[in-house]
Amino acid sequence: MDPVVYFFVLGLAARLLRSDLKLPGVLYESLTIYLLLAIGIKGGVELASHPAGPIAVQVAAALGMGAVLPLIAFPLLRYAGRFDCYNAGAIAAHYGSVSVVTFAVGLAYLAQRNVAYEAYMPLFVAVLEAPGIIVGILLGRMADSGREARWPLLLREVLLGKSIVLLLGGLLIGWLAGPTAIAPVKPFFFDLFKGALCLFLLEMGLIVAARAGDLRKAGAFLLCFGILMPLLAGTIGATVGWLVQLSVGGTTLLATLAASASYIAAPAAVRIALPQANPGLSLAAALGVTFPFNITFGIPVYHAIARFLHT
Amino acid sequence: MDPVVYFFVLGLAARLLRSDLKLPGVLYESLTIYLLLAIGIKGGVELASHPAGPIAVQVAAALGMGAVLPLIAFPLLRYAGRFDCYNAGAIAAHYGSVSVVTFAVGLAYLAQRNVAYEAYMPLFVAVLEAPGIIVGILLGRMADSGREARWPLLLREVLLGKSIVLLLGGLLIGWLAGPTAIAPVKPFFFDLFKGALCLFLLEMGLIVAARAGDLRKAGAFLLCFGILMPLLAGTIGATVGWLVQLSVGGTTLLATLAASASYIAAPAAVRIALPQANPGLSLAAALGVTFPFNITFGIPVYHAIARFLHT
Amino acid sequence: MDPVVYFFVLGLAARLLRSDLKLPGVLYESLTIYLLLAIGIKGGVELASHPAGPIAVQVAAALGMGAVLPLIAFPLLRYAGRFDCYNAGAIAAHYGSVSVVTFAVGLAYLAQRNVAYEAYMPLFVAVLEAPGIIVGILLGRMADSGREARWPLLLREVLLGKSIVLLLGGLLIGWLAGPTAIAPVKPFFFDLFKGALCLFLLEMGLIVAARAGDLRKAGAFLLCFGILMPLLAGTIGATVGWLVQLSVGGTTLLATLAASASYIAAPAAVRIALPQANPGLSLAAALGVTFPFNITFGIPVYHAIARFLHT
Amino acid sequence: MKTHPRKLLVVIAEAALERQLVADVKRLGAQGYTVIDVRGGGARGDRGADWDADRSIQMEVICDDAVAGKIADHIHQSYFEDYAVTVCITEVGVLRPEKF
Amino acid sequence: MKTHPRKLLVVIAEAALERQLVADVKRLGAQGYTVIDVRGGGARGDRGADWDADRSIQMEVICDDAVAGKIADHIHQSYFEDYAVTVCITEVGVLRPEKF
Amino acid sequence: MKTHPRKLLVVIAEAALERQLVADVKRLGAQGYTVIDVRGGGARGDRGADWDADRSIQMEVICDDAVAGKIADHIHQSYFEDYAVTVCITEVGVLRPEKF
Ligand SMILES: Nc1ncnc2c1ncn2[C@@H]1O[C@H](COP(=O)(O)O)[C@@H](O)[C@H]1O
Ligand SMILES: Nc1ncnc2c1ncn2[C@@H]1O[C@H](COP(=O)(O)O)[C@@H](O)[C@H]1O
Ligand SMILES: Nc1ncnc2c1ncn2[C@@H]1O[C@H](COP(=O)(O)O)[C@@H](O)[C@H]1O
Ligand code: NA
Ligand code: NA
Ligand code: NA
Repeated sequence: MDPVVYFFVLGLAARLLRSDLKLPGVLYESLTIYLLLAIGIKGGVELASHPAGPIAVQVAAALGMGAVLPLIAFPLLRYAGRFDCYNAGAIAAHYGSVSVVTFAVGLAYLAQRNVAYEAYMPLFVAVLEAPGIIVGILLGRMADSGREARWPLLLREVLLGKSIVLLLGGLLIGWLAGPTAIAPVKPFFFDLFKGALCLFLLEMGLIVAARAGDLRKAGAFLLCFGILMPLLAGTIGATVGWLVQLSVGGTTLLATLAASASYIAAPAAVRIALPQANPGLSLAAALGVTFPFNITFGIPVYHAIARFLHT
Repeated sequence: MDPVVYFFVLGLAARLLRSDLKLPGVLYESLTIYLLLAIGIKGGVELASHPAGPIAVQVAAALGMGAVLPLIAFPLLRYAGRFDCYNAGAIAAHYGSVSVVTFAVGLAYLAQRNVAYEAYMPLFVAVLEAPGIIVGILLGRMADSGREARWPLLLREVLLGKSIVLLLGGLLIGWLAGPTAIAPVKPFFFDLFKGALCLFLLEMGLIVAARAGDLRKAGAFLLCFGILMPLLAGTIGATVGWLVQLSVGGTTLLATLAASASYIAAPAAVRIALPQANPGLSLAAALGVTFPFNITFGIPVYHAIARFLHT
Repeated sequence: MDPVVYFFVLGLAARLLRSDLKLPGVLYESLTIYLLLAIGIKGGVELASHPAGPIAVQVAAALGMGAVLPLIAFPLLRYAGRFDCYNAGAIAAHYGSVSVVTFAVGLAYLAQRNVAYEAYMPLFVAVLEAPGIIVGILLGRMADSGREARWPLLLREVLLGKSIVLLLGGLLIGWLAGPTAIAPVKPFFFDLFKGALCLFLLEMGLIVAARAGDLRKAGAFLLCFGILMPLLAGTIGATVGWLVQLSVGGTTLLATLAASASYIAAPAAVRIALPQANPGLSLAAALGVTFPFNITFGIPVYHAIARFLHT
Repeated sequence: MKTHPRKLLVVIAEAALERQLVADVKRLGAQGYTVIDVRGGGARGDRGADWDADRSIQMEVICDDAVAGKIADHIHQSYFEDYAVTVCITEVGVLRPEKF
Repeated sequence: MKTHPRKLLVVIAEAALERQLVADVKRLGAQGYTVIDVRGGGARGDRGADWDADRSIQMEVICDDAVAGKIADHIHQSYFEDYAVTVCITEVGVLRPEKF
Repeated sequence: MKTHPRKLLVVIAEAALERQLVADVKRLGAQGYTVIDVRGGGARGDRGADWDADRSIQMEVICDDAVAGKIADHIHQSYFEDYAVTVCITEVGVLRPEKF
């Protein structure tokens, strides 16, 4: 297991043992900003050296996949899980979108095994963030004809949320600057990346443990959903990646993205757009089940699927 | 254009598009402290290897220049701009002092072009911070015989403000420790410098965009002043640098300092010493016009002037 | 003197001159977390390559020493210093425990002189943190039969305080991951260490100067105690280190730990467990006298003692 | 020192509502507002401010009776059902009556 | 807008007491609480929040008279002697009386 | 629980005034004060606390009527004209009357 995961476990253990360990909220915010920018810049630098044509096809496929995933999750939640429209839509929105930190753990996983991947993969993080949220919210609001929708506000909230702005901004900066001009910021944005990720995962462990109560309330269905949905989505993601001719590494990362559930952008957008949904449910599943599952067992599984497809 | 400037533009764009991207205030404060210390230490390490005599002359010249700049800005503001005494003095104080971040962008600009400069230039940042503020405040208070002056308090505020303390402290530490003893802190204070500067400029972009309203209220005169004053001051700075026999790089940096307007030390001091002045005006000019102008067009111009003078 | 100490002096001077320099509280917290984790990880990586037997003996000896130190401090404070039971116990608890930053300055001191030491020394920091606090509190409560003790709560507070969790957690992670897997986080956790320590010491200087008032109230006895107690404890620590066959470097570090007084874990635990004690007294001695003494004069003295014992 | 009676309306709410609440109180006639980052707990569980979804704010608005009533009613209708929100109102005295 | 009278109990205390105070007010019948990080000064000197030992919090509890009395009495007995603690009580109006 | 009537004076002001305000209230007879970092908006525009010049604080002082009056008057004279400052006063009850 990659050592970054140990930090997650340390955070988990500390909180469950009721230690007073706490990371300042501002540190968490700062690390988020750093990780998003760093991932973006890294991807952007590489983007320049790739032909635009094939990438455009891949991006379009990813966009489609992002819009389809909540369409799969929603009926599962609504009919198998017996959630109301609001909660089914809210959870579907979380699973339709992506988790940047899961992606970062995936990067670390591949790096440690020397598996090559398309270096512009961060582009897909940015591309996959929004569609799932928007479709999930649409599904959740179908029943809700009473309230006015305020879509312009909502779209801005989603499309200009900090994750997309920092990822796309970083991509653009990396792309415009190119490898030579980016070199002086390498020690900051590249060399520190994995250490910062460790600190971030420590905090994630603390947060997940603090929400253990939600998990208990969430019930058995959500627990299963939190494991089966990423396996299903990961398989879909791997298949899409394979179809659009990503490498094994790239396919693994696209599968990881598909399998991951958002807990930065989605909760904020859903809270405003689907206030009737209980945020505890989405977060219990996304943070409490799927995130730990993905960073421990999920990523190796997606890697195996990717290798299987490419043989 | 140096990639650090892209980060400024990213911040600008994010806020103007009304993204919810926000850097925690504490991160801004921490980056300020880091940049000031790092600049100071870097300069201090080099100071040891230079003869004190010529530097003393250069410092004296810089001090004089710092005191003269507000004397030029004040009548322009008072008579051409028709500002009252308080506001003219306040704005003159901002332009008399210096902007550390503009200086840092200047350093990055020269480094990218492999232009050598006197490595002890940070000394001038520390030296130039206070005189302009003090003279500007004096000018602003001329009309104001009613209130008691509280100069001791004010001088402490200016001379022991955090920027001077950190810059001079860093210089002293670098000088005392020397290159060998400083080596173990190099990865922290030197290698991360440019990356931290990027993050800082991102925040500057956000702040400048947030104050765009002030800019509209400030009027056309202040807009022009915000561009012409740095060009004038930059020319003066370049001339002084050339007279005291700084290299082309050093001359460029002294011009950059002269042209830059303070937005850390000056606003705090002026707010206490000239409360009647509208802080929105000074900041609109210093932050909203002069800072972006300097980091994009100004620095190359001052570099060109410096080269011209040295041929 | 190691340059890290200059930063302490800078902080001291800035506050005594009443500069407005202030490090955000969150930066202080973040640096604490970083230093603890980094020290732990570094020690853990080395732990793997050492035989467990001798280390177990050394750890047991350290544990015993940690429990004995407050038993020496308490009667001194109670009878020579005429403090009441509560304050004597509280101060004894601070001196029985250890200061991580003093340890870090010791590491820097040895590194600069190329003195080798057992790389698993951080283990002793974790081991020595708790026993002194617990014994000190026990001593302070002897007279206090009225209040119920709430020991379970207190033990959790002490044993699961953030310093022990982060140190032990870091040790465990370093040990599990081993040198190869840790390599990618080296730039973050190892290379930045000394720079982060500088920033931390700057803040320590500011804090110590802010508490200068306490020092004046604390009186002459506490001033002497703050210098003589570390010398005594340092000698004991060096002797123990020599007996359990630590190297000269290791002996110096164990002496430094014995001589150091806690100001992170102890104040928090003592405030809850011995509320009748005046926290100003313990902190005046531990922070105001012993900390500055140790990082300037103490560590070289303990090094000299260690060398003397090993010849 | 002569003071004039006004209301101080205090709203404790999820941080996600900050933008909307600021817009609401301005629209309903408040001439100013103050916001504080807080943590807390209540009917909707503990909100420890550890991360985004758990952050809360406290908004304070000094205003006259009519505006206080309008804001309280609006919050009642718009947010009480779905969000972690608490409202209380105090009598305060102010120096510059025209300001509130 | 009809409001119901309740008490707002404000406790300013050393941050070290936060955990205990939260447990106390819950045990004594408060249905919610809000905590703010503050700095300040008083009889026990200036507490500038520069570092752990100097941090203070302000806890606000809206509750009925009986609970307010119990909490105030408990704080009086448990903390006034040894800790930097300040307590005050205000009359407030609330919209949902069953909540407090 | 017997309480004694006092005033709670609340001052919301630019952060640049913190040092002066602390000195002022001490000089005018307050035996303590509490300061909170806030953001807000009013007649002088929005102050989002994004950076130094935009930061605001809220100072709370519990004191008797006379001191409250003196502080309010002083702030009125010294700061109202040039600074973003808001003041309000509430009736509160305290447990230890000698403390305020
Ligand atoms: N009785 C109370 N006193 C003070 N603050 C409260 C109270 N009840 C709730 N709050 C605050 O309001 C927020 C939302 O309350 P609730 O909707 O009851 O969960 C909580 O997180 C607390 O910060
Ligand atoms: N008169 C007062 N007004 C407002 N806050 C106070 C007052 N007295 C004390 N405090 C707050 O309560 C804390 C503890 O007070 P003390 O026990 O008097 O030192 C102080 O640090 C202040 O934050
Ligand atoms: N009506 C109000 N209610 C609450 N806070 C206010 C009000 N008016 C002003 N403030 C606060 O006081 C600060 C200064 O107010 P002003 O001088 O009106 O700009 C603002 O930034 C707000 O934080
Ligand atoms: Na997904
Ligand atoms: Na200038
Ligand atoms: Na010790």
